[in-house]
Amino acid sequence: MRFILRRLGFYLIALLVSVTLNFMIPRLMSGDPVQLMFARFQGRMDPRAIESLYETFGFVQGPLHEQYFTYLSHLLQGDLGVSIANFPIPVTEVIAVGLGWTLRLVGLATVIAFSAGIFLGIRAAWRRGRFADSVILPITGLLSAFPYFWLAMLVLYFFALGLGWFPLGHAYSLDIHQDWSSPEYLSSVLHHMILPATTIVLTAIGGWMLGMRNNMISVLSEDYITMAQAKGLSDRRVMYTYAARNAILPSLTGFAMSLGFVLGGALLTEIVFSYPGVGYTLLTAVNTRDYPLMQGVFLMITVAVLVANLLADTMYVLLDPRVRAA
Amino acid sequence: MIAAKPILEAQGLTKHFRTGGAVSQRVVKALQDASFQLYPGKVTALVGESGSGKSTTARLLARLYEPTAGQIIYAGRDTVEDKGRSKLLKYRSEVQMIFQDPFSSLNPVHSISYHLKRPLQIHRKAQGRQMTEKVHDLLHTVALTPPADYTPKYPHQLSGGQRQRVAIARALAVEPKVILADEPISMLDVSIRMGILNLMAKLRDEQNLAFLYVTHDLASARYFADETMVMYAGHIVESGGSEELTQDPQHPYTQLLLSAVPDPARGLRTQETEIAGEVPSLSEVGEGCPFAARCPHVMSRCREAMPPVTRLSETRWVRCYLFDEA
Amino acid sequence: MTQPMPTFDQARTDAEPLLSVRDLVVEYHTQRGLVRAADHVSFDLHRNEVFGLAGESGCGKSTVAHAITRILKPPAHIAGGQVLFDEVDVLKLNDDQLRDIRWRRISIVFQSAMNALSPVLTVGTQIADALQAHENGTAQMTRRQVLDRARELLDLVGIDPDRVNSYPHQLSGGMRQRVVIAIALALNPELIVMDEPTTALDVVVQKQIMDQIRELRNQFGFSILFISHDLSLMVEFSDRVGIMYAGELVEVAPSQAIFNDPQHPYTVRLMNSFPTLSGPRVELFGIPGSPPDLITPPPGCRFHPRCDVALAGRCQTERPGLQPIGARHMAACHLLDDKIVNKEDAS
Amino acid sequence: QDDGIPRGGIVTVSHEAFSVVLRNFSPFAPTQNPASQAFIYEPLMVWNEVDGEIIPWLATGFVWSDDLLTLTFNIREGVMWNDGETFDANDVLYTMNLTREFPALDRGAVWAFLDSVELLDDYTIQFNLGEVYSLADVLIAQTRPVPEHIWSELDDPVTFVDDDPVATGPFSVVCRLEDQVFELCANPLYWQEGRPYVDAIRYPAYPGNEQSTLALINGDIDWGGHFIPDVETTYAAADPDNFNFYYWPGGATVNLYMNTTKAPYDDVAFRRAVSQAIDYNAVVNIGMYGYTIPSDPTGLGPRFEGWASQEALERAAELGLNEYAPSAAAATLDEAGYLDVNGDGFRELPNGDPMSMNVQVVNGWTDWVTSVQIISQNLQDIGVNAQVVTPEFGEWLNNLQTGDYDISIGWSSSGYTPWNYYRDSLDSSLLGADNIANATSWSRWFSDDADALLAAFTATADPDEQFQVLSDLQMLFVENVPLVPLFPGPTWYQWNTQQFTGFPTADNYYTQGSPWSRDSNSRLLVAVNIHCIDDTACGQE
Amino acid sequence: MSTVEQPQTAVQPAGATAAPQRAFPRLPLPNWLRSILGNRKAAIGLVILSFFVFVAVFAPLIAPTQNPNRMVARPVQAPSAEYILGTTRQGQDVFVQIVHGTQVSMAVGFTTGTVVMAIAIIIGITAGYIGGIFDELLSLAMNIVLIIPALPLIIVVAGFIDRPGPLTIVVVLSLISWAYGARVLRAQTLTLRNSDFVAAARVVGEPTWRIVLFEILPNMTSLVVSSWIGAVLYAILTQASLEFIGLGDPNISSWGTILYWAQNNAALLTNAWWTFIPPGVCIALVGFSLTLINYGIDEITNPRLRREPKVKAA
Ligand SMILES: Nc1ncnc2c1ncn2[C@@H]1O[C@H](COP(=O)(O)OP(=O)(O)OP(=O)(O)O)[C@@H](O)[C@H]1O
Ligand SMILES: Nc1ncnc2c1ncn2[C@@H]1O[C@H](COP(=O)(O)OP(=O)(O)OP(=O)(O)O)[C@@H](O)[C@H]1O
Ligand SMILES: [Mg+2]
Ligand SMILES: [Mg+2]
Repeated sequence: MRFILRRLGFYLIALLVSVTLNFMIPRLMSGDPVQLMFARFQGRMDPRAIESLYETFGFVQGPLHEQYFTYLSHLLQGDLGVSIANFPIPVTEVIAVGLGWTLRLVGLATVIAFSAGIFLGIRAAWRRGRFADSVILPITGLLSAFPYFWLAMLVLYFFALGLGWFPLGHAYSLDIHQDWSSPEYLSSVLHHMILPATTIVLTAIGGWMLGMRNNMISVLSEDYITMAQAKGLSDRRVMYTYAARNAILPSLTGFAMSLGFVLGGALLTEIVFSYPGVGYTLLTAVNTRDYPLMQGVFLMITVAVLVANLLADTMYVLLDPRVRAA
Repeated sequence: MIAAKPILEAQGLTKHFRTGGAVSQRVVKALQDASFQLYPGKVTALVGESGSGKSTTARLLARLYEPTAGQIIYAGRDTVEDKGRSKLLKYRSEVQMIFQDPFSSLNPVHSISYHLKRPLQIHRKAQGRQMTEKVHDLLHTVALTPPADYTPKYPHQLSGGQRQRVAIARALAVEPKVILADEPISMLDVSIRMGILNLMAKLRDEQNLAFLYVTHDLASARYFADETMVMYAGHIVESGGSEELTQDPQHPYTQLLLSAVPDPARGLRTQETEIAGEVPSLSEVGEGCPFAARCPHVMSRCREAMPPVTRLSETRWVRCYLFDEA
Repeated sequence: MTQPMPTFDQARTDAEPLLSVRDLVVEYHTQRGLVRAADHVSFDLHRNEVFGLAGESGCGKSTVAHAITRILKPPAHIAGGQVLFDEVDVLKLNDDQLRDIRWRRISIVFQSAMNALSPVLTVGTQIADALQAHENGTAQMTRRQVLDRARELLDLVGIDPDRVNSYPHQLSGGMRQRVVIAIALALNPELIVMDEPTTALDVVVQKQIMDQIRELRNQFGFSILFISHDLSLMVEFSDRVGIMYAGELVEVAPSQAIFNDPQHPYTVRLMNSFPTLSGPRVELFGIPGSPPDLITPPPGCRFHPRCDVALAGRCQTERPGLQPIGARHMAACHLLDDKIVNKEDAS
Repeated sequence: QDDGIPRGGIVTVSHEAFSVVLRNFSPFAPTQNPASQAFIYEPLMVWNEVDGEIIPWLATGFVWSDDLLTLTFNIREGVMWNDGETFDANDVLYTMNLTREFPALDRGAVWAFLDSVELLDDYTIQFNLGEVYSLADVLIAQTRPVPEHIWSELDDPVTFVDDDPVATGPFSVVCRLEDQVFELCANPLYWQEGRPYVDAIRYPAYPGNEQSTLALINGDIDWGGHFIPDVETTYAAADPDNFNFYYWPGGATVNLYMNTTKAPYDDVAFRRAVSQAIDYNAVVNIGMYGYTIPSDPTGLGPRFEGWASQEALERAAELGLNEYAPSAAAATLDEAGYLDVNGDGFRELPNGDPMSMNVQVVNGWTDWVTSVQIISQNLQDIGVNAQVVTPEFGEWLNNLQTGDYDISIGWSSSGYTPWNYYRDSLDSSLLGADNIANATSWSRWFSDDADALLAAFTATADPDEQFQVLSDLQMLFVENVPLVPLFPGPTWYQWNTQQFTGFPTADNYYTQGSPWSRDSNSRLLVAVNIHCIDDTACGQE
Repeated sequence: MSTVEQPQTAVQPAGATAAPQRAFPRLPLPNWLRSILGNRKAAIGLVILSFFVFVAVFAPLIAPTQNPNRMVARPVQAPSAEYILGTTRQGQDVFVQIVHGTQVSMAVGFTTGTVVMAIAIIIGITAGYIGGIFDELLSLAMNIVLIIPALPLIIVVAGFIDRPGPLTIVVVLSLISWAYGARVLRAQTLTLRNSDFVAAARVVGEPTWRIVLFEILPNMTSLVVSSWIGAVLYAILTQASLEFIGLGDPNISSWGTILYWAQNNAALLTNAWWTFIPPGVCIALVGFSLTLINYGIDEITNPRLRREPKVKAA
């Protein structure tokens, strides 16, 4: 458990750092959100109105450290402020809608990509030179070299617009009412998830597969594998319990680290597939200099990644007895 | 034997390693209160089980570690306070070291001639044209002939024994007075070990070098060393002339160690000493004699304090209450 | 450890050997070329015998051991010969037949116990796996029975049975090696191949373990193929010893004969290569040069480049075969031809 | 109803990019859903940009006092809030006072000229102006009243998140609000008999043009209002019978602003040369995909044809303004002394200093970026070293406002009369104390004449007088070229007649058709007019 | 901060010489190219990459122009003899844009990769070699940068820099992507620092800087090269993504901006595939070539990964 405690400590520091970063960035950026909004109305707002908007938006003046502590204390109360571009909706509410979808899509796709990559990697290493190794491996390698959005768009145009097999966008059919208990709705959600998730999986699988294959190959030359085989264990048992259990450990750390990457990358998916989510919200927030929203999204993504990392760490501890003692 | 003055001397040398993170520190007492002398033209062996602190001792003398306490007296002068590159460089031109693993003590990216030229350059032992000559001389000394065959080679192109000879040549390059050899033959094949030991013996005799010979192989200590010290869990427990010590061990640990060595010459399957327990963890050793837990003659005071040095003869001493007259 | 071990002489010498290796050839296909790591290796191992295989690093000891247990992996490839175990050629068995004799009749203890145990599984699981993989051998054991047996096995090798739930990293090197031995014993095999079982260990621990093995052998009466480069240990522990050089078996003899009366020049020099604790302090020389590269081994006798008594011409070109030169003593050297003749003459 | 018009159906609308739906329909939200501006909370009167008419809505009309200092609105009787409460002038009064109390809510900036508001009776309300301001009527007419009985109960109307609006509009019932879609259902209590014809308007989330374009092509959208590249081939061609578009060039003019506080932009000859150098057809056809037309030199555009001054136009033609004439432009520059003296292929300033300029355009506004690329290419063709730079929106705006730029493309203001266009660009009072150029006064070209003319316009309600003032302004504009009008902003508008009809068409453009115009509420006219093509098409659910 | 360090596949000791013996991977420069070319994957990768490097270097000769984005022709022409890859909606010559885009994209990719590696080397090796509290802090920084989601941070920072363009992208990507390499190099440095040859160098009297530069660094060549290639690949892909979502400079001709414009002009809807397909294929090819080279390096340094030679039947 010391390992987990240490990691918790680390996450706390990481959180503090990103919170601080989060605090600093808008203060370094140029562009005044109220002015921008005013500009969007193309000059039809009264300066008095602008004045009072500054107040309503809660722009705190004063020395930086004071602002910082106000910011921290608000954060601790779960108050991320009010979105400027969506005034007066609280940032938490703006994010809440998108975050669920992002987590669902990215979570599912990542887990699929990871599991499939691991599985294929195991097969490829186990049977060197066979199908998984000599055909699937290079193909996934090629796929992961493609720019994600490009592949996604081709897929969208071909399968959704061209063939009409899949919807062009959205997370569920708009003719169905959102209701998580309705099977019709759920199947619609799944149907809408297929294309975006597939493209994420396609581009991500290669990395996992290669990593797992290489780890697995290293592990397979260990004595304990030979010993397990000499013991007369079945191939399955050797492959999964002895080899894969050990080979997966490095991938697991990678998995945790990649989550931040994938969560951020969801932005492109969301844009291409009109899928709801925080990525696009972030991009809009940056473009409109909606600082509170921007900070909120960034913080949320960071927290999600930290939590995912913690989960991966826990997994790690479960799978690797050596860190348990450490 | 006593006539000569020691060239290098350790006085109360102690090394504690701090391990673990900021949260929970552990102190590994790798070496405690070691005092011994190295004489020109003499080989002093340091034997003990793995982890007993042998390498630590050698590395302390090579100034790779800073001692926690104690003195390192070179030619009558304490050098522990010599810090900074120039002072250390002076010391290093007198004291050199050979490492256990000839595969890792030579840098795989550098040629043999690079390995030999560097010490010559650093210690200004040769310049320009002389350099090549000097390199060839060194290779001659360690019987790598013809030298020109070896200079352009890279370590991986040499066998283990050849590599170890290069390592010796490198140590000789600075024309040292003392050579610390940390298990120089344990990684080598049986058939070539004697070649290396004989080479070192020749150097001792011809160049009047003082050797510290670290080994876990008592038989080779008997063969090569004039004097032998036995180490257990960070303490030197017995010291004396090699022949005397191996034929007539006094300390219970030395007796145990000797009885464990397989020796066909002694007759087959004769020794039947029950051995219990294991070497204590160095971070847990307490105040008393570390061997107390395994010692067949253990007394209550053994657990309270480390026994003092009891001199048995001019050249022989032991740290054990069995010999303490008091 | 009360009874002295029955020596080979007391063993059933006339009986069929338990294991008979005939002209075993093993090759590694490497990028640099073909490595013939075992070249026509032949020897017999009898029931209740400890047969030692000694030689320098890389001479092919492990290769032979792995070939016998058929756990060689690519790029290794058995290019010829037979391994008759109880008169069955192990090399010809299919996977099922192989699984049947593996561990149940032949088990193996690896060079380094650290690597022979999976770090993420408990000791108990790894013992249990061996038991459960052979249902016909160990009958239908319940999980309970399996664990009980695991505890029993640990007890046998002198480890607290409660350690079944420990992970390898929680054990010391010596304990791990004992666990590996316990696993090797799990199914009461007839032959245990021990590939340098104590090389990574300190002498004191080595002694403990060797004593333990000896005791267990007393108890269960299995045969051992014992591999080591530590000649002292080899001579002390084995009944008979085979000396390998560069993929070839150059001398086979009872261990005392190897120690006291080595015949092959390589063995002779090898025996003169390590200092001993007792006896006179004589000057030792080792063997000049280093073992050959097995991709381009020297023609003729492979030892000839390092041999100071090599005959000009013959040793360079003609490969000597293993020939009997005395009672149960065989060696492969042209120099010994005279000896053989002499002996024949004498007799 | 037996008017023969089929009822029912859900009209799917795409408007601005958004990726998730947020629950706020407050008419005061600084960035509202365009929907709430019209379909939920209705204005007193609807200004139809196309013909300039002001159509009675919640108010039946207004009258000015002779001194132009009071304005009286008559409020419609029989209107009900969708919760069944009656709407009357009290609500209007309450709303006016609310915006006075909370300036942040005064989006129309009416309290800039208003003095007070008083109730004459339950259906008559009088606005007292502090000074004469003849444009007050239109501004006040666009006020969207909120129900006093709801809003007076609120703690803080400024931060009120209005997710279940009580309003009078035809689609003021928020009957579906999910992550990716919201629907506004017909108000059963709507004051217009039998209207609206359709059951609901649906707003799905489309994060960008690309996605709404795909949906439009797929026939998912009935009423769209966004840019589509090559609309004929990408959209209309997919179903020529039903996929329609019409881009009315009646939006505010897009201009090229020059920083007249710096050389050479302070030189009217240079500015005139720029006006002559631009290939307007290329800008309009390549940059704007042919979706608009080149602007006339006064910047007024087709919408204000009636205000055009022939005199000014003639003068402009004389000066060669807004005509693509590279050689004339070169000649103008030669004459003014901008010559390539050092022979590097680019002209120098008359004093011999090197001359190079950045032409700014907001990054990501690709139609403008292309236009600016063409313009810079045009300028290079006449030996002016012009480079395109694309700062982010925030920086771009900041640069314009602080005068940290050379040349930039930019929008302008539109309004009920062309006055707004000139006022927002030329009124010296727009230059703030902090040297910030407010509105669109980014050229920073000011003159007493202009100020006087702008003031004279709002000081009278007499059309002839106003016309004269505006003619003078146009003349002043073409003489000085404070900025170069490029093209009237097109209003993106697509409609799909597979299921619905009643939309404005190119032939019958009864009002501005885009579903999201910020300038007016004229889409309300469309919303109450759309209906199913027949009883079966909308598949009554 | 000791997180779980994992062995890097790229640094596994090579058993190239004699399997049971321990040997370090050896990649001295003279043999560098030879071993790469000896590996089929790496060789194919190198050939593809060289092609693009060639195009990038000789872009001005292959497609002479003052400004690749100049509108030179009738818009939206399909590929023809005159315009090999057709023209854009703006009447730009796609071929010219792609050729010059190669220059920009490759320059950004390689500059970023190099800067990233430089930072990673400095930070990784310092942390690994100096150790102590210094290491704790640097490792903490690495792990934090690793964990903070990159693309959002890039978007936020790119927004903050305001003036987008290749240089911005280089700077932003460099600031954010060094951590992975630094971590890998740190782990490797830690191993090497404790190796005997470093101790031997110290005993011989080598100064610290020489130990770092001449003893440790050369032993990490393959690791540095493969991390560098990884960083280049990442930079090229991320650059394209950023430009595609509009965070680039649309006046620059690079693969990402060509795609950005193609997207804005609804290239796929108007069937103007020639503006959309070629840049994507270029990116994918360069990406694939880099991936192949990395596979190759992996195989060279870790012979276990190699396909074993076919064994003839006995
Ligand atoms: N740098 C270090 N940091 C922490 N502990 C160390 C360090 N070096 C050595 N130790 C510990 O000090 C003890 C003595 O180690 P040392 O290497 O001196 O033993 P040794 O006798 O040379 O053993 P071996 O025969 O295995 O080489 C061991 O427990 C080891 O773990
Ligand atoms: N996987 C492999 N690929 C190529 N060659 C190999 C491989 N494994 C072993 N060899 C070669 O086969 C020869 C014999 O190896 P083997 O492991 O049998 O030696 P050994 O006598 O057991 O040595 P050690 O005492 O070091 O264990 C060696 O020369 C080695 O180079
Ligand atoms: Mg040591
Ligand atoms: Mg072996």
